[in-house]
Amino acid sequence: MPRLSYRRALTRALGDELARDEAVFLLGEDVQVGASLVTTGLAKRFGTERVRDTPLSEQAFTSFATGAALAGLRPVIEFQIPSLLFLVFEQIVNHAHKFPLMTGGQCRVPVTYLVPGSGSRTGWAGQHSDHPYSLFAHVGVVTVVPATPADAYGLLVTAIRHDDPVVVFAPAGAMDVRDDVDDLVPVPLGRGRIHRFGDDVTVVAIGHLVHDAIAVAEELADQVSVEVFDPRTLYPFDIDGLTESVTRTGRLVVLDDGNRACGMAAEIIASVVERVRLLAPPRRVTRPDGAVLPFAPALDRAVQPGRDQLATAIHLTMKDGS
Amino acid sequence: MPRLSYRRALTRALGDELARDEAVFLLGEDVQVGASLVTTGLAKRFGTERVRDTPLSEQAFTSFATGAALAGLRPVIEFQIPSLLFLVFEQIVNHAHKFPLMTGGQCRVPVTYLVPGSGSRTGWAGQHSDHPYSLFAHVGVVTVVPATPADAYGLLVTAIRHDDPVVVFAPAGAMDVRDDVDDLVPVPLGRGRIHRFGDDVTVVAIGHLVHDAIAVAEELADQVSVEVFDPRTLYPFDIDGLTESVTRTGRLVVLDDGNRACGMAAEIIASVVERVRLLAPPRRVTRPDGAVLPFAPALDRAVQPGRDQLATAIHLTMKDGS
Amino acid sequence: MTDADPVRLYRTVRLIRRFEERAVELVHGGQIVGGIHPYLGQEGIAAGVCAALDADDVLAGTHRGHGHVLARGADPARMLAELCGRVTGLNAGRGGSMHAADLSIGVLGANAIVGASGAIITGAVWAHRRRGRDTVGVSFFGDGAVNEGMLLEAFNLAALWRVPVLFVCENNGYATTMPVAGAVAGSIAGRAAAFGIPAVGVDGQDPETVRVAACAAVDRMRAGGGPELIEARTYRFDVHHTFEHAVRLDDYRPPDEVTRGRARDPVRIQGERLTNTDRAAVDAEVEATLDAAVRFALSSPEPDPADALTYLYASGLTVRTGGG
Amino acid sequence: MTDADPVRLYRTVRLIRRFEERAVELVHGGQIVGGIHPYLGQEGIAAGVCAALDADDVLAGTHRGHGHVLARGADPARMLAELCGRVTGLNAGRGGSMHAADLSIGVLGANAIVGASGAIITGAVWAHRRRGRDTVGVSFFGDGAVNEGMLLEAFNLAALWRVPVLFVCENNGYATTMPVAGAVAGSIAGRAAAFGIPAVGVDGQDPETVRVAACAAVDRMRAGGGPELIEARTYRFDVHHTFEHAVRLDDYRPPDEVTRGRARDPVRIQGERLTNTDRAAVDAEVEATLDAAVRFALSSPEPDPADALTYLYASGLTVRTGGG
Ligand SMILES: Cc1ncc(C[n+]2csc(CCOP(=O)(O)OP(=O)(O)O)c2C)c(N)n1
Ligand SMILES: Cc1ncc(C[n+]2csc(CCOP(=O)(O)OP(=O)(O)O)c2C)c(N)n1
Ligand SMILES: [Mg+2]
Ligand SMILES: [Mg+2]
Repeated sequence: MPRLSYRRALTRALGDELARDEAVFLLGEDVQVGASLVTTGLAKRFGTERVRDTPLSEQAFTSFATGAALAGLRPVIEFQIPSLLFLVFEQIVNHAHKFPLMTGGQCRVPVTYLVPGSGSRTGWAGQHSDHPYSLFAHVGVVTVVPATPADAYGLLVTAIRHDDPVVVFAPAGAMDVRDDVDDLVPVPLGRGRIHRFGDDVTVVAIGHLVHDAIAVAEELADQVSVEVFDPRTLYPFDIDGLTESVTRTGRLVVLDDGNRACGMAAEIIASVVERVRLLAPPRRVTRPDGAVLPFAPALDRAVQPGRDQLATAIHLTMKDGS
Repeated sequence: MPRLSYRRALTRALGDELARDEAVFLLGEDVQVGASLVTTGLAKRFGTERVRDTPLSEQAFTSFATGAALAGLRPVIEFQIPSLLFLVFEQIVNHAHKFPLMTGGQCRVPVTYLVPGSGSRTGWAGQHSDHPYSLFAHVGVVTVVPATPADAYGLLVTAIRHDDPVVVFAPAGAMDVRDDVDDLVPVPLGRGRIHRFGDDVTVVAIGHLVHDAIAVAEELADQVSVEVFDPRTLYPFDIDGLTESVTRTGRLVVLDDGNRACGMAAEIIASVVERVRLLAPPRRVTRPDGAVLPFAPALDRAVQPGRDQLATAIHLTMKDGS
Repeated sequence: MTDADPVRLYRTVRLIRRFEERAVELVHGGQIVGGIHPYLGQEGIAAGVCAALDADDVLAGTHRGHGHVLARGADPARMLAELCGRVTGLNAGRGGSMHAADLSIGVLGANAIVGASGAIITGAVWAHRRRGRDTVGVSFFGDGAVNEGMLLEAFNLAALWRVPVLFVCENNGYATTMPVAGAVAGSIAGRAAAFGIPAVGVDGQDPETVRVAACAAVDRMRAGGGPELIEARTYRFDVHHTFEHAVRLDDYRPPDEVTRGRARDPVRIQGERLTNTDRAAVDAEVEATLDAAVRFALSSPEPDPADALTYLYASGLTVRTGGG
Repeated sequence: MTDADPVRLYRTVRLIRRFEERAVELVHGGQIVGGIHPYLGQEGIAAGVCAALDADDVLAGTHRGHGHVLARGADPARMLAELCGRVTGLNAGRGGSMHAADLSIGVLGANAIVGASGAIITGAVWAHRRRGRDTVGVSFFGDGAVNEGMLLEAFNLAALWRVPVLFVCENNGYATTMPVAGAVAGSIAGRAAAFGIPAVGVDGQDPETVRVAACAAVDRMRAGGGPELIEARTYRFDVHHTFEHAVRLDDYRPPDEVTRGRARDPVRIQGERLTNTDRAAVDAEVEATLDAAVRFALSSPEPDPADALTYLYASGLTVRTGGG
């Protein structure tokens, strides 16, 4: 049973799909040398026609991918910084996403947008530390945030094979996670995963925070039985899976590295309370409203949701209910 | 007591602020002739230096405004289409919004982004019919969606005087609303308004939908007593005002012209259930997940939240609770 | 280089002209909701350029996009049905005037975002060629679009990667109410030169002139050349958008300029190359086509609101609707 | 035109050189978190250009931005404190390497988004002039940035509205690992020409040459001219970013090219214009300044996590934190 890092799982997924399907190609900045350490070796293996370095023209190469997809290919774009998605928001949301409906079903736009190192990389400051997955859930672009190496592999493979645009966020905080992985298989979109069963409270955690949630659950194990639910795909969201869990536990805490207002935590809470009568008010642990990550490491950490906050939220939720 | 249209209220607000403060200036596409019918007459009154027509370079002129604001001016930008905000998302979110924190408080960026005719204009199809206010609430840019002529005036004035960036959405569905307006005064940000008091259920409605909510409330008046709460500002949100209302009524329905996932309705529901124990599950009436407005008028309407849906939601909420 | 075919070229400009005139009537009549950006006066460009294309080629248009779609050979009846929002429309009524598309003939669509389609067509052409076809592409855009960074980035990508895209700038002197001189520092040809893209200026009011220039460019591209740019000088005979028929904006175009502009009429210019008989025959044929198109469009069913989101996801993903 | 002052110019390049070398040490020592993009080798450009500026002028830099901030006269101690994330830093520890700013001396800031600052500085200069000042601005950017549409749009706006911005392209041959020839179709000067902006190429390794070119451009702008562009050919002596010290990327720059590039050293070139005594005096002064700067930075307090969002809104708006 080989030990695989999250980062290498992404590399493997790209390599496997490039090998499996001639229609797949990769483009982005410095992907040939592999500056992100994700695309390492792919140019050598598949050639520079299929692993294409781009100029710093994010808008053009994002729409170039849309065009190539309209013509039958399956482009994968790597973005070096999460906030580059802001720069190409128009190209993804207003074009790639809208083409199928606007053309009355004449086309599909199977593009994968891969963001290795999303969220804080510590010390990369205000413009390099965003975690804007909720924005894509809102506009309705399929949004994936894998937490483990196996899911990173399986979801990236599925994203590439999917017939609509998919954004894959690979959180900086998860990139070095290593795991024993038996077999690498595609993971379906829109299906969550329970990492740890529990009876008292369901903690929904996203991306790298899944590992924090598991750690906190273990720490609190003698006081409270915490179930850890990892949605894996944020849009479409596995509300059925979560409903099942929350119906059992009756309590909900969401741990989300996005900004608070209109974020995934809000969506998850709203979707649950529409369906399930909880024993206690749900709670969310998130970045603050409107967060901009300050540079100094202690401040950078202070703005991100932490384990202490989660433990507190779990305790308060347990108190509230009783 | 003069009768004023919403559109003219915006014109008045721009004119008054241009007259009051030399630092205010206006820029955008075709603002001199007033193609949006909002900036009509302002170029004649204030000159083409202060009412500036721009080339089709949205990214540059949005950042131009940021620079001018850093240098002490108060730019107002008019955007012809709501989705142009996608094109300048980077410039607003990654720059204008982040400058104060990133510089450690060395500056302020008082820019107003005005979008007359946001949402569906019926027949303008997929790329011209978005209502992306929730995106700005998520990233933490002050977001205003006035429903009435008086609020359109008062909130636009306040936005222009505000020391941080503000996006003002003026929904197409509200532009022709006319009202008797006594005096035109600034309206504070972050303060909601109850348009109609009621005992049984609080309906939060946004922008033009406030008028639909009032109409439905009147229609149902003999069956259920509906309170209509208009947040006016979406970010920061008047959660205290809403909590007071919902605490009285015990029931909550949100009417929101944004997409469902991670939208304002989700945020409002999450914020309320964190604080208030409701008598019945809250409900939201929104655009669908990932909505793209189809061209054909009947489809365009079908995708927007409607009065019937609201009435149904109110009825269901009343049933649930009892 | 394709041979001149004056009758065919006339048929195309005449078809677009009359299509647009009928469409404007349908706007006024309320059958087309949301209005249109009429292509009136610019017909020679779409007609001339599309006459240079082969079956495998692709194009992408603009908000003022009817001419491009029709010139490429889309069915006028289904096109008109689209403008009227009918299920029989090219886009099943989902796109309307600004998104009319017919991928079966390489029309990736009109596009409501100025400057957006240049990069899309570049990617499409590159992909078709990778898949072994001899495709070239055309990207139409207005004079206003050359100020959009995204289009300039597309110039760079196409030039760098030698993707054979013919960039056609329809310079009608204005972006809505903004004159070119107020918006374009330098020149439109200079924008191409910045990326090493060869550019020529042509009289866009003469369909044959446009055709000859387009054929020459397409021949060079087909022989392995990179992208080229044609700046076609033209004039829009009517409003920017039909809302101006209802709400008159300040005179942003001097009346004598309008008179002069309208004097150089591509339909007349091309028509004069035909015998009276031939011209009359084409006119009658076009009229019959459009009569049938209007009948087809107006008698076609409107889509069912229950299907509003049918095409939202190509993958078939179904979503929560907005209801309570 | 400001007179030559070889000692001052040398002091500036030497200060930047040694600042960067010390900063790299602090990165390796863990006192600077997140790494930096060293300006090593490019010092002559910031020094030469800033020597042409007056007190009222403004500039905006890049991700490789230390040189611009220092050349403009920011306090090296507060600059270093910023890189170390201390409250005494220029940005109170909130910005770090990629956002270091000092608005009190017209430094709008380094900028982590390539191509973003051109339009910002254009707006700032325009605004200052509207308010009666004689301000000119400088926008620094790399060769990679000329492929960003947003920068090209800024060229257009500055040229159209005749805003006196000196666009300074630091062409160090690469954008991260991408060579210029692989990314720039046409030429960098051609990008300026496209907008009618005059452009000159200079040897960026000679600080005095840069200074002379910048002074000439600033004089013309001050006399009422519009924007200009200087392409300064240079070479980055070290890595793109210090993460390359830890993780070696494939040799994307041929070793002999690196040797040749490093041979033309702006610090040496300018130093040779001084007497040995003068040079030694400056070197000692710079060393003392930097010793003090390092002490200041490392002895300064770190910000209190409770203040993490203190400067989030200039209006003082307070927000919900993320807690449960
Ligand atoms: C990116 C973008 N900005 C603004 C608009 C609004 N708009 C639609 S058409 C138009 C003018 C376009 O001018 P031009 O490119 O010259 O084409 P023309 O209308 O003259 O055919 C404008 C400003 C838009 N649709 N997209
Ligand atoms: C818009 C944008 N795209 C990509 C990046 C990631 N990135 C940072 S620096 C850089 C290369 C910049 O090259 P160049 O402009 O030549 O400046 P240099 O680093 O050579 O000084 C890249 C790709 C970024 N910060 N911003
Ligand atoms: Mg035009
Ligand atoms: Mg470079």
